[in-house]
Amino acid sequence: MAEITMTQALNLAIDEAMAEDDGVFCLGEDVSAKQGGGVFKVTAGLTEKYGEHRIRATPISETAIVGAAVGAALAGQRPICEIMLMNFVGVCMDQIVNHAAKLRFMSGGQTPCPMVLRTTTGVGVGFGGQHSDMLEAWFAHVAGIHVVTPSNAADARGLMRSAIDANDPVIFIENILCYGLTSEDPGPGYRVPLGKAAVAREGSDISLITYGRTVLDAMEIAGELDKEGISVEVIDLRTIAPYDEETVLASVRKTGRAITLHEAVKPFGTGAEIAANIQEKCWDSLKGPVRRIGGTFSAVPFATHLEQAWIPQKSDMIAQIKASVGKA
Amino acid sequence: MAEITMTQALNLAIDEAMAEDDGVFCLGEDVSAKQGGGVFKVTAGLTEKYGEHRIRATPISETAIVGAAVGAALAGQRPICEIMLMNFVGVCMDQIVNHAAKLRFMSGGQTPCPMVLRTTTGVGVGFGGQHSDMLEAWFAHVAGIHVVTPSNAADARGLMRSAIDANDPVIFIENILCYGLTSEDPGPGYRVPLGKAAVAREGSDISLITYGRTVLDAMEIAGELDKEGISVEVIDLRTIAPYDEETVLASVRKTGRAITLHEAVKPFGTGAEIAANIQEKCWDSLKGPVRRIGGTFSAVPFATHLEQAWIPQKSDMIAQIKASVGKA
Amino acid sequence: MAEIDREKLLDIYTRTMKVNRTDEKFRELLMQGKVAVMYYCVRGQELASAAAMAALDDDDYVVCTYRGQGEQTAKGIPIEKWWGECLGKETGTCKGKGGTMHITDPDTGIMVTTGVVGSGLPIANGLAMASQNNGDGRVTLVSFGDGAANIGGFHEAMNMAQLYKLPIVFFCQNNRYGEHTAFADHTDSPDISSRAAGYGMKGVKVDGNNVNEVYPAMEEAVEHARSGKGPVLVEAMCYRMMGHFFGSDFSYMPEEHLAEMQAEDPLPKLRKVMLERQFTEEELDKIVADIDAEIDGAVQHALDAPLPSTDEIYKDVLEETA
Amino acid sequence: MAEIDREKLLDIYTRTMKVNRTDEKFRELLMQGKVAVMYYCVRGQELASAAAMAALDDDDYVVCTYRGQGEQTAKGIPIEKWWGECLGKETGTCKGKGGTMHITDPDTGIMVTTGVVGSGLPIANGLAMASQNNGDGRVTLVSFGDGAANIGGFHEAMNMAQLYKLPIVFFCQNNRYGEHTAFADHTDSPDISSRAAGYGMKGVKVDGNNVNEVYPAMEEAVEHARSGKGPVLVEAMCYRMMGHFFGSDFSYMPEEHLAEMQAEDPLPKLRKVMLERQFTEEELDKIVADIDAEIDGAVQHALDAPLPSTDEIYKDVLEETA
Ligand SMILES: Cc1ncc(C[n+]2csc(CCOP(=O)(O)OP(=O)(O)O)c2C)c(N)n1
Ligand SMILES: Cc1ncc(C[n+]2csc(CCOP(=O)(O)OP(=O)(O)O)c2C)c(N)n1
Ligand SMILES: [Mg+2]
Ligand SMILES: [Mg+2]
Repeated sequence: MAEITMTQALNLAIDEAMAEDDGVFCLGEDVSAKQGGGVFKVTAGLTEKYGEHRIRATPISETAIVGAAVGAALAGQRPICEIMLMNFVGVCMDQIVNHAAKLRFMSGGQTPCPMVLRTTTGVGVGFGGQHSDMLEAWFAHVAGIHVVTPSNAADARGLMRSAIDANDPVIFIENILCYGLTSEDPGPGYRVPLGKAAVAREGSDISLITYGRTVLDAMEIAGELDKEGISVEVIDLRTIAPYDEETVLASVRKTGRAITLHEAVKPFGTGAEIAANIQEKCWDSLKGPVRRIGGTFSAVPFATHLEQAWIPQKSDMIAQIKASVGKA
Repeated sequence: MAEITMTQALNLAIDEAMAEDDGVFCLGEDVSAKQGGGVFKVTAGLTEKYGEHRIRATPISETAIVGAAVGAALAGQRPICEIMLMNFVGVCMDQIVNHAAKLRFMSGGQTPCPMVLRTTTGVGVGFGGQHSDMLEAWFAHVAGIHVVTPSNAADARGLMRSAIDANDPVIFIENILCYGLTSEDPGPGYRVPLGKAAVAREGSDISLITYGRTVLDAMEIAGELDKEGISVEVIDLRTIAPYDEETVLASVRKTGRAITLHEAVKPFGTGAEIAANIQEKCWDSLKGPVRRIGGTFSAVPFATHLEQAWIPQKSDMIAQIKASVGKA
Repeated sequence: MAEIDREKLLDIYTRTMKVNRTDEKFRELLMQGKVAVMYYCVRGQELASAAAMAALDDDDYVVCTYRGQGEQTAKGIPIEKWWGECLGKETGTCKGKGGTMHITDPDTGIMVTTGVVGSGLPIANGLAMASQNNGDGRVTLVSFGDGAANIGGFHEAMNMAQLYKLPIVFFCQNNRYGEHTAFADHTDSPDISSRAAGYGMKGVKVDGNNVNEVYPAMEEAVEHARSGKGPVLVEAMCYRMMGHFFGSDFSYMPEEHLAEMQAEDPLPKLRKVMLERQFTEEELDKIVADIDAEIDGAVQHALDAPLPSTDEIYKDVLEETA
Repeated sequence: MAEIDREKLLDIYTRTMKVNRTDEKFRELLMQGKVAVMYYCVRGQELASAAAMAALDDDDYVVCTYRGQGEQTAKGIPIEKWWGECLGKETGTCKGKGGTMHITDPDTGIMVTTGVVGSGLPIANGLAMASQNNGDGRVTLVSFGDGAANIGGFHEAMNMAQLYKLPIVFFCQNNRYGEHTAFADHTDSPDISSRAAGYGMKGVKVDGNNVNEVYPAMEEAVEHARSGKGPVLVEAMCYRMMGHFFGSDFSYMPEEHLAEMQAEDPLPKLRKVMLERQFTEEELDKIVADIDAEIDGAVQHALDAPLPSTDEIYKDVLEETA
């Protein structure tokens, strides 16, 4: 099979869903052919196939973008809206949290809201303090939505199809630094179910629970530590919330040790929930406390070496794993 | 000394600060005398004293309200802005998170942003799904801000003065159900430092860590459990973030057991951070896992008995404490 | 403008009185302490809502606010379910989970009732976008207040709707107050309708207390939207004759305002028009009596209805929990 | 309108060329791979920015965007510090922590440079509110693009500024594109300035490539704001003669647009005016040569400057960490 990039994977999944269901349509800034198919080209080529009504380039109006997706979803369509960079959810949280997430519940089940909100972010691009945050913890704290992020192209294809299928809102987070990653193309119709983690690498000494770009770091250090005789199990959550508790807890019950890892800042991050839950549910299996690794608790700085220092460091991951397994 | 309500406490603290410093001013919907001094009357009587420039009634424009506070703070004033109900931060998170919280850092320290954002919320008022959420976890996850909530009138007075004094943004959360609580008036100039928890009740068997309205529940059940021979230490965080780790950890090291409690929904709530941190830092002192109690993971329902069922139940608090101390 | 035909006029009258009698009943129940919930009175705005709903087709979409009783009942929501919802009962449109501020009834086109000021407009665009996408010929009407016109979502929604020529009517009920703040204290604009020009949109301002102004304007706006010519902003001038919500103080309203408001009460004005158009006192009273009887039955039904099961707090969160 | 006096004209010319030479230099460094950072070119908008800054007093406040080089250098930011910041050095205005999109220099009144579209307007209101509160006589100018005029914050800020009669100038540089989207594809409005009327605000539209139009308009707007008459929205029509940021594709721009844009280049037009007003080629060239020398020195200084200490990631988060 051919290799595809994550960008292609997302494009293929959307294309496929649009071909199968007339109700699927995209809207967001710069997404249509006239603008070159999106700043990251995820919607490239789709206007030509499906027309401007189904690939709607919007004004810079995030509240109107998400609101339109909500309304169209209530009317039975399956909108895929795009918030160009994740920090801009700051202007439209109301539509996502007070509306998209709650309308099923508040209507007593009458108005589900099947929509996908795609957004991009990532530290390490040089975009500075207002364009790099990972805010998944905000969404994870809200009932009524799924929060998803792929770490590879194949999962991107499969998760996107499942996100479009879902009858509830899905926040779909794409890491800018992952767009170029390639996988073997899993092919048409491929789906990765929401709420299912992947054991990206099996191991027996410690469970390293992560998602998105830091899965790459996790796999790399797991390989290195293997040579030193430390066997790291890497869990790629894929769905951050509601997450696959079963897989996570099973892994920790097996290894007896756990570390959470994400690019988002550590305090009050998603790792806190996972760590808190693990210690509560796996208390008797744990050989030591669950540790957490996250980004530095500050805005993302501009200067390249500061930005690089801000990100979770592989050296720190290694040190924490060693300390945890008692080989520090 | 006289008794004051929390509403009066807040009003006194603001009045005092405005009298001492011309740079302190208030802005928000319905806050001035012409509108009756705020829907909860916190700013009542201040327009008469300080004029309409210092008690500015605004349009329904939360982004403009917070933005104006940010700008005025950059120019050296000390604005106190009001977002009528906490859910409405959904329309203005950008100003709070991408600007207020970050401008000190992004300017290399040149532009601190001394402002207070007051907001109200609370479950149990019958306001339903879009007016009752506790969203403190969102703010706690953001570097560069303090998140504060008083559980009694005296603390309200002292925390508000400290919030106005602070040279960084403070999110000041008021629970609607607490406005009528009375304390002995701690008097003029009273301050409760930010970042300092209160040991609301000493105990030796378990630490119950909470803040805001649920401190009342905690005190009540601690009293009941005392009769059954279970000694509960109640910690009132007062500042939710960055919180007083020292006091919390010292308490848990003493009791060996901990439960977190808040009205906000449990998953990915502030209790997760506290629990994760406790198990990591007090591993050797812990006699069992840290438990967490929070609101039901759904929107807040309208019907009174559903709303009441949604809130953390005292019966559950008691059951969890008993299970934790092994007296279930 | 042509005269409103008699049948339509009677329809508007009936809807108006449905709104008014519902409002009166709700206030009565609250006064008597028989129910204790948030309720946003619509006294003074009955005609505007009713005329707007009378201009829509049955399957058109409506998005309204906490102060949406007028749109909801005038659009024809089943009133037993409406009262059930307001009283937090299992028989309510939303099983008691939404409540007075969040009535949803897709069968009658009441798609969203929102409590966040201005947030309905962007959502309404989405409903209209769906109609445009699948060519179903529906129009969406979104109702909101004068205060809501100052929030960002209003602006974004107006601009986007006009850009795409969505089949939508923006219906602003300018009742001169946003909560406790008078119009002149929340904007320096002369009115809301003139803002439409800034988007290249059609904007009209009408007396919402005069059926001969407000109904034809709504009919025309709906026709404009339905025919593909794009959105219209209609501003209906009216008064909020009570406090912001039931029981809330309105001592901040100046004397002159109260006097002006009384003089413009839409109900006596409408009755006058009806009599001029040869409807009899008896006919009109009979309509009200029938409405009252229906409401009384619905209220009793709602009072007698069971509470939703406590399990409902875990249901309808995600599809899996439906 | 009176002719711009010669001294002011020379001032505007000097500021314009400062902006232009900085832009050229930045692109040169990027092309040569000497630096690799995000940079939002201002080619085509130099005059508009320079004229706006020339209309302000030194201690007036400015809020600008990622495409703010024009305002920053024309307002007189120390260029060594400016280059230091853009290159992520310790000597930068923000110690390298803000970067190209987030230049702050309170000493020259550059209070905020924001990367979130439209978010500067509400903040600018706050600066103006502080000036109104303490009567310091300052005016705040906030610069933003045509695309930014569609976001909610624009609307809220405009309405609030007019309501309070804040001393602020809303300066829209309409360069016909918001990122990849052409003006006609993001709004159906004829222009941005006409939106001012909807707020009861004064709005003017000028040719941002014609010094004799843009400068007098800015001067008048600033005077209007300073005198307490309230805000003004000035829309300066101009072109973005490069891609959205350095290196980004602009193949989506139609041929005719590119041609139209070339014909309207503000620099030859300004030079023509200067020569008409009896400035000599030599004088004008000398100014540019001096600017180039100054820039070269500043760039070298920035290239040679030390990196900020890695500890900086922990500093300036809260006062305690300052
Ligand atoms: C975003 C937001 N801000 C504030 C509020 C609180 N609030 C509820 S109703 C209201 C007044 C709205 O006025 P208007 O739009 O004129 O509608 P009316 O109540 O007059 O029908 C306010 C400020 C809210 N619900 N949402
Ligand atoms: C709220 C928000 N949405 C989207 C973006 C991404 N973005 C950055 S610049 C830009 C275009 C802005 O256009 P305009 O306001 O005309 O300014 P110009 O770039 O032309 O100077 C967009 C969409 C952003 N930074 N902020
Ligand atoms: Mg109103
Ligand atoms: Mg532009």
